[in-house]
Amino acid sequence: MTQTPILLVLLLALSSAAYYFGCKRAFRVADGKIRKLHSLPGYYGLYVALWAALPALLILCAWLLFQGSIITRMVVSSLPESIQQLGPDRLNLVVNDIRNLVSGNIVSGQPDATMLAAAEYYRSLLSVCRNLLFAVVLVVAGLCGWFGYSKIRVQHRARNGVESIVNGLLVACSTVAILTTVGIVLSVLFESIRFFQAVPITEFLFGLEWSPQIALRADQAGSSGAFGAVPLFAGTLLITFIAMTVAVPIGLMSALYLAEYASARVRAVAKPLLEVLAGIPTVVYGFFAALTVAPFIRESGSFLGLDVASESALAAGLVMGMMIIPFVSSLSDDVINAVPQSLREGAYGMGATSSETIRRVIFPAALPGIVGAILLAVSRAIGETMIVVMAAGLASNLTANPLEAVTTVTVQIVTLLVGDQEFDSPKTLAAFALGLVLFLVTLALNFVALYIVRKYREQYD
Amino acid sequence: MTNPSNAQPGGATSFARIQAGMAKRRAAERRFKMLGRLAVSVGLLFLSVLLFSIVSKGYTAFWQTQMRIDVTLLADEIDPEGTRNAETLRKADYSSLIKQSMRDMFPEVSGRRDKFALYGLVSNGAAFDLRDKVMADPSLIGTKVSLWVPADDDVDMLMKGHIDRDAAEGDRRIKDNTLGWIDRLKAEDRLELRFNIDFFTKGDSRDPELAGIRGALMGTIFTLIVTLSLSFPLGVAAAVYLEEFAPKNRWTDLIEVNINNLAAVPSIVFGLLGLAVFINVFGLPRSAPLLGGLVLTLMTLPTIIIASRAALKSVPPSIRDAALGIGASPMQATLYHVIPLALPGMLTGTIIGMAQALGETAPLLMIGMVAFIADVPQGVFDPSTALPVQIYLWADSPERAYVERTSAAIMVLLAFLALMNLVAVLLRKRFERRW
Amino acid sequence: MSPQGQAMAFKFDGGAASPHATTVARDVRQTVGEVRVIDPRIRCTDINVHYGTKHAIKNISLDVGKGEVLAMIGPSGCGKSTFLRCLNRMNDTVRECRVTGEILLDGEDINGRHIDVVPLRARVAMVFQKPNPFPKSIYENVAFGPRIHGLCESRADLDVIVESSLRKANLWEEVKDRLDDVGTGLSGGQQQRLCIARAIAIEPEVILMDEPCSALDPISTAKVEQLIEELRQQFSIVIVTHSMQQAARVSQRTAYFHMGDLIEVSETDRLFIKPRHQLTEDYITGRFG
Amino acid sequence: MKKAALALAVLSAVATAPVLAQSSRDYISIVGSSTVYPFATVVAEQFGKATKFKTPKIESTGSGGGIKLFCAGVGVQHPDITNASRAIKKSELEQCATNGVKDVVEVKIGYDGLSVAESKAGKDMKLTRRDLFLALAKQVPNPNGTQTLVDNPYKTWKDVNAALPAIKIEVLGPPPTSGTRDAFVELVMDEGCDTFDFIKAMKKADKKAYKATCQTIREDGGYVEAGENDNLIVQKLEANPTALGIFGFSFLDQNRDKVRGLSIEGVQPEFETISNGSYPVSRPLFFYVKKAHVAVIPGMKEYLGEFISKKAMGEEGYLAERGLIPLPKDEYATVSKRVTALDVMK
Repeated sequence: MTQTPILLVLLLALSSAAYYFGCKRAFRVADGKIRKLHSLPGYYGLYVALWAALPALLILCAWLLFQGSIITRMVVSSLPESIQQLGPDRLNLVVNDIRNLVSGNIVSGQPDATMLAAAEYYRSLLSVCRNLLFAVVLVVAGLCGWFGYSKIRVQHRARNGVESIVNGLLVACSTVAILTTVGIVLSVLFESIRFFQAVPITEFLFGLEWSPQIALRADQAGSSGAFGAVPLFAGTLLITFIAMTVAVPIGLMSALYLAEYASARVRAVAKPLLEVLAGIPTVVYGFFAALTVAPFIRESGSFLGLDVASESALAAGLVMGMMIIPFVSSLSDDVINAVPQSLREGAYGMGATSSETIRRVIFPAALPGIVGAILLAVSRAIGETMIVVMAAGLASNLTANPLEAVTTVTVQIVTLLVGDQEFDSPKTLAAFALGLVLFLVTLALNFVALYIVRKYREQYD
Repeated sequence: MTNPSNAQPGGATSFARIQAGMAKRRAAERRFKMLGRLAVSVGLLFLSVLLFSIVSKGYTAFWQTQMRIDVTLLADEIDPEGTRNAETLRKADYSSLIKQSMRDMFPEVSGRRDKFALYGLVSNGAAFDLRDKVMADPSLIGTKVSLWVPADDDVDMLMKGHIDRDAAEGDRRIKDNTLGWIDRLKAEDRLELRFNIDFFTKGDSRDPELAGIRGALMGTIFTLIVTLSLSFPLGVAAAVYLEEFAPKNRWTDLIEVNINNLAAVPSIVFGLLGLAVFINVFGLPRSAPLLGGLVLTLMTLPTIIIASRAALKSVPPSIRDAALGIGASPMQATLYHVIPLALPGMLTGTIIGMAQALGETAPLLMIGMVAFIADVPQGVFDPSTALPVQIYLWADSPERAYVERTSAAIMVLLAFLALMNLVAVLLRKRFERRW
Repeated sequence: MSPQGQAMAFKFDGGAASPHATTVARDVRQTVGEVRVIDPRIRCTDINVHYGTKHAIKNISLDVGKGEVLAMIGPSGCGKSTFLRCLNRMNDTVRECRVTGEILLDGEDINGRHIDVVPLRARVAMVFQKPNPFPKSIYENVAFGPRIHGLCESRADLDVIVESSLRKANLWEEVKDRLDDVGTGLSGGQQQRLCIARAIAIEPEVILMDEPCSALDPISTAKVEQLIEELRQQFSIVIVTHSMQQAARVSQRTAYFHMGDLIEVSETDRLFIKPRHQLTEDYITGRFG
Repeated sequence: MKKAALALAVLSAVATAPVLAQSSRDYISIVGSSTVYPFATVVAEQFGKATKFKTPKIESTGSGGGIKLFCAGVGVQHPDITNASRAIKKSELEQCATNGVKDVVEVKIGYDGLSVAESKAGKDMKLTRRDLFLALAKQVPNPNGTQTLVDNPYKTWKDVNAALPAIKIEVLGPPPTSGTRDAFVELVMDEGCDTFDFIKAMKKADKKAYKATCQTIREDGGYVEAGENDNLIVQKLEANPTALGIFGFSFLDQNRDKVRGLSIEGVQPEFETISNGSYPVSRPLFFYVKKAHVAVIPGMKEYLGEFISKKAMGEEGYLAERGLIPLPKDEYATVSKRVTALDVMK
């Protein structure tokens, strides 16, 4: 692939030249009177440059995309019949070796004569290809550049041409978001489908036992290998619930206090300070939860005579709640501030106290927005990973006791994938199925939350 | 209070009732306000407990116990042939020289276990410090040099008071005889706490006293460079299109909904994406900042797009009208007038996105950045970790001195975050316009 | 408040220059007319209001009598709304706002230290320029006041209060079948009457109305004006209005404000027919404002 | 037709996949067991400092995961070495070979004692492997003496063995993804299992059933999967004096002030007892090298040299300092010879 950078540099040079000549020609056709031109000369230059570069680039990309498989096919068809008859696995290996031979990479064994011949053939094809590519790309660039150049007239709308291309680029950029979503869905979907072929989807969604102890190797006895994700969902919900019982009252009350009571100075200090909590990386919270909060809770538990697991859901949930406070408070603050002042005055005007105004007027009026904010926070809590990886357990307990250890969806994804990267046992596939569930659940939550928030905003706009 | 006899009929009774209820209502009001205060204080308390626990655990890591040892650089040991060849000098067994010097200091120590413990007072890195010194100046060979080398992490922990001297011997990492040696060294001024410069200049190490964050920091920086150079242009272009040019139709609606949703998708899902797409399909090298940067780009893109759109939205339409009114094309109006005005807002959004990327760990776990990498990465293809991942790794290490290092690394990470946010705030302050 | 209005304040019609035109200085803006009444409900003496550095109300003294409707007119930004908001201390909700002077409600200083704004506002209720029903049902809107103030012991009590308030506000017939509908779903005029009903449900002594009809169409305005006339039997009403016709129609006394000063207070008929102050005359004859 | 389409798909996948892969690498890439990780990283660091080569990159992926990555193929995009806390299996080697990884050098680096530990506040129980099997297996021989299997009925250690105290059975151990678990199953459960003759007989008759019996661990709370983070296990033991924990000897060694190793069949887990083989629960640790890479990746030979050198693997070597139990002298000599000659596994 070494020729590609050279080619790119050449193309760049070519299009720079095209720009220069385009500008010059624009001047010439206008007899030096720029006002006569439809667009500024620079646009004509750009126009020609884009004509020179874009088609050639497209061809280059397409070429590079297909070159490998075409050459490989040609090489494979040149191989002796005996090798061609091999199964796809073995054939792949041979092809891989040939390619490694060509690129000077490590080869699995001592290459034999056929291999060397094939590699030689491959190499020759590659060099033919390379030369051809050079020629084709440069010729296309030249021709297209010339075409653009020849179109320059006084009345030619160069700017419009350039702008439509730029517009196209912008559209391409904005579709990255869609591609990302598609990528996410595809990357978890295929593996999930394979997982659901091994484990029925109903068992996964409704099974009460999670114990992914399918044998690592064929000769090892696994345990029951239950893939019922309910304990994970329950654990996730338990921790989320604890987090929300910490975050919602504190976040909401802080938002109300700061919006309705606090003096400007207190607000100016307290609000950003609270928001610092959201900016702290989650790995820090995880460390804090595992080393400070969990031992503290365990000790105070044993002081009270309670049996507290050292990876209790309480510790993880508490710390996660801390992290979520600013999400709730900032978002609630936004919606509270969006409540029109006239409603406040209406209540004050009839002698409501501040708390009555807040509780009976502002809070109900802001409720939809607050619910949206809380849903967003819930989705954040469900997807949070590092805190639970570091502070929550692995034991899949189906319990509502916050003092026991539970495990969550994200913890299992990490343990299944980082613990062992076999990509074909249901065990690791389960991670992708969990990822899919996680994605869908948070997607649904976000969707509902954003819808509510948007509807709410419209109400007072 | 006022005699309400003047009030209209009906008013009197209602006023009396209101008065009667006031005490209760005032109490409720006070309670509510207290609750609000309480909530804010609890939030701030959480923050301060968190910061305090980190700082109190970690501040000591910025100092490191150094030990002064006198080493006789025996020519026979280092360079028996006297060639002063660099390769010979490199390969010589300096640790035995250091062991010899320890034996010289404590000639009475005997027995395999005790000697083991004695040698253990000096860090494993000492031999390499000595080597570097000798290689830099071969004329030292044959002389006796005195140099400061890092002490072992246990000694360091003791010096910093993390090991309780009064605990029973069995419950202590440092045994009584070792304690005696350390006290003697201290009395001879051979032990000293010095600023731990290595922590900032070295890569990861399995010895806590030698471990530094430079490698992780560079990995983070490379990752962020990749992220920034991709996500800023992409994000701004997408925002400009959506805000300025996009027609209102299903397609753009879809994009919008998509972006808003992606902003709230759990980060670990992006890790799964990176694993399945970038590693398994595109064959990118594992553990490379390039890969991490790509994953984080996708993760931060929605944040940047949303912030950039808000910045564009805040530019009043009159600016566009003014440009369009004198014959600029929409593209020109956007490019020359709207974007420059929105740029500070976009930059602020980008910095916030970068700060988010800086602290992100979970997706990096999925793509092989959880690894031991001692060399400081030199580029985006070199294997590397990132600062948060380093924190995660250290938090899992058995040696107790890593607790301190982990906290210190967290402090560095937080300092970086604070710096970035400060820049964002300053940018906003400096360029904020009210229309 | 349109900034133009403010700028126009000193712009006199070129031709019909009045003798005072060039000397509308501070000293000639002393209040003329009858600021005091016998047995007032509210008596204000030397009220000054500052918004930060802005001196919004300057040394105003004015009485509100029992059972009367007092209208306050004047160009935008003249301080009439600010003055109105002093009467039940709504200015407390505005940061940086400082009120000095004495306001006696039934002989008691409402700015006094031991005075709680809550019962004060229950006695001096306020209706705002823009109808601002709470986003709740019609019933709940009216019931809000009695509920928070503890004016009812049972749901039946409340039903009675709600019905009578809505009746007094001339709204009952229109909404009696849909009391559970959201208040914000009513028409503008109905919303404003709902807000008035909400205010009278707590049986205040004084109702302050800040341009209550400015957002309403003529028919709704007429209904509200009729309502004000009826309410006068029971409550003192202070109304800020931009419409001189409205002031003439509903009020017994009218006060004219100008640039934070109270220029003239007279019987309504007299003020409009025979103003005593040049500025008043200029205003009511439409020279500015 | 269908086959052709498949072949085409495979080929195009192969063709596009390494488009972005790098074609050279100047550092050693190591993956594998988290048990070997602390030892391998020490050697790597020493190697990186002592030579002019780059320090190898070591990912902690677990033995199985490491072998999987290791066996994915030959070429710089694949790791050179995988660490394993158990010997590679024949089936895995075959898998390797089908992917072109034909010549693999096995290096045994030493032993790791698997300690069963408890808090210092605990009751210093004397255990046998039979006790552990009975306490932890999912199915155990019927306590009434008949030769049938029943779901594990034991709740306390006293139920298992009358000589033990009446403490609730609660053992914190590694999850099944871990090599430590594999080793524990093989070294303790299988051995404990074999003390019952009728089960031992099953080994010949029905190997599968035998394994299912001996290697399946109870899932009713007696055994708690505590994750790979052994630090946390130590912390938990400290908090809960009645619980036992299973982890590697090096962790026990690091935390002697908090926890105590239990003797198994009368032998305490100690440096010496593991080294001389009298402590029954110890396992060898390995790493595997791709021979094809040795000549190509810079520093491979030197890294191997460093690892097997006396100052690393020797009795007073720095690995021993970290808690790795060195190989006996004669075994060390064979390993050292085999590595120097790069003898591949058959």
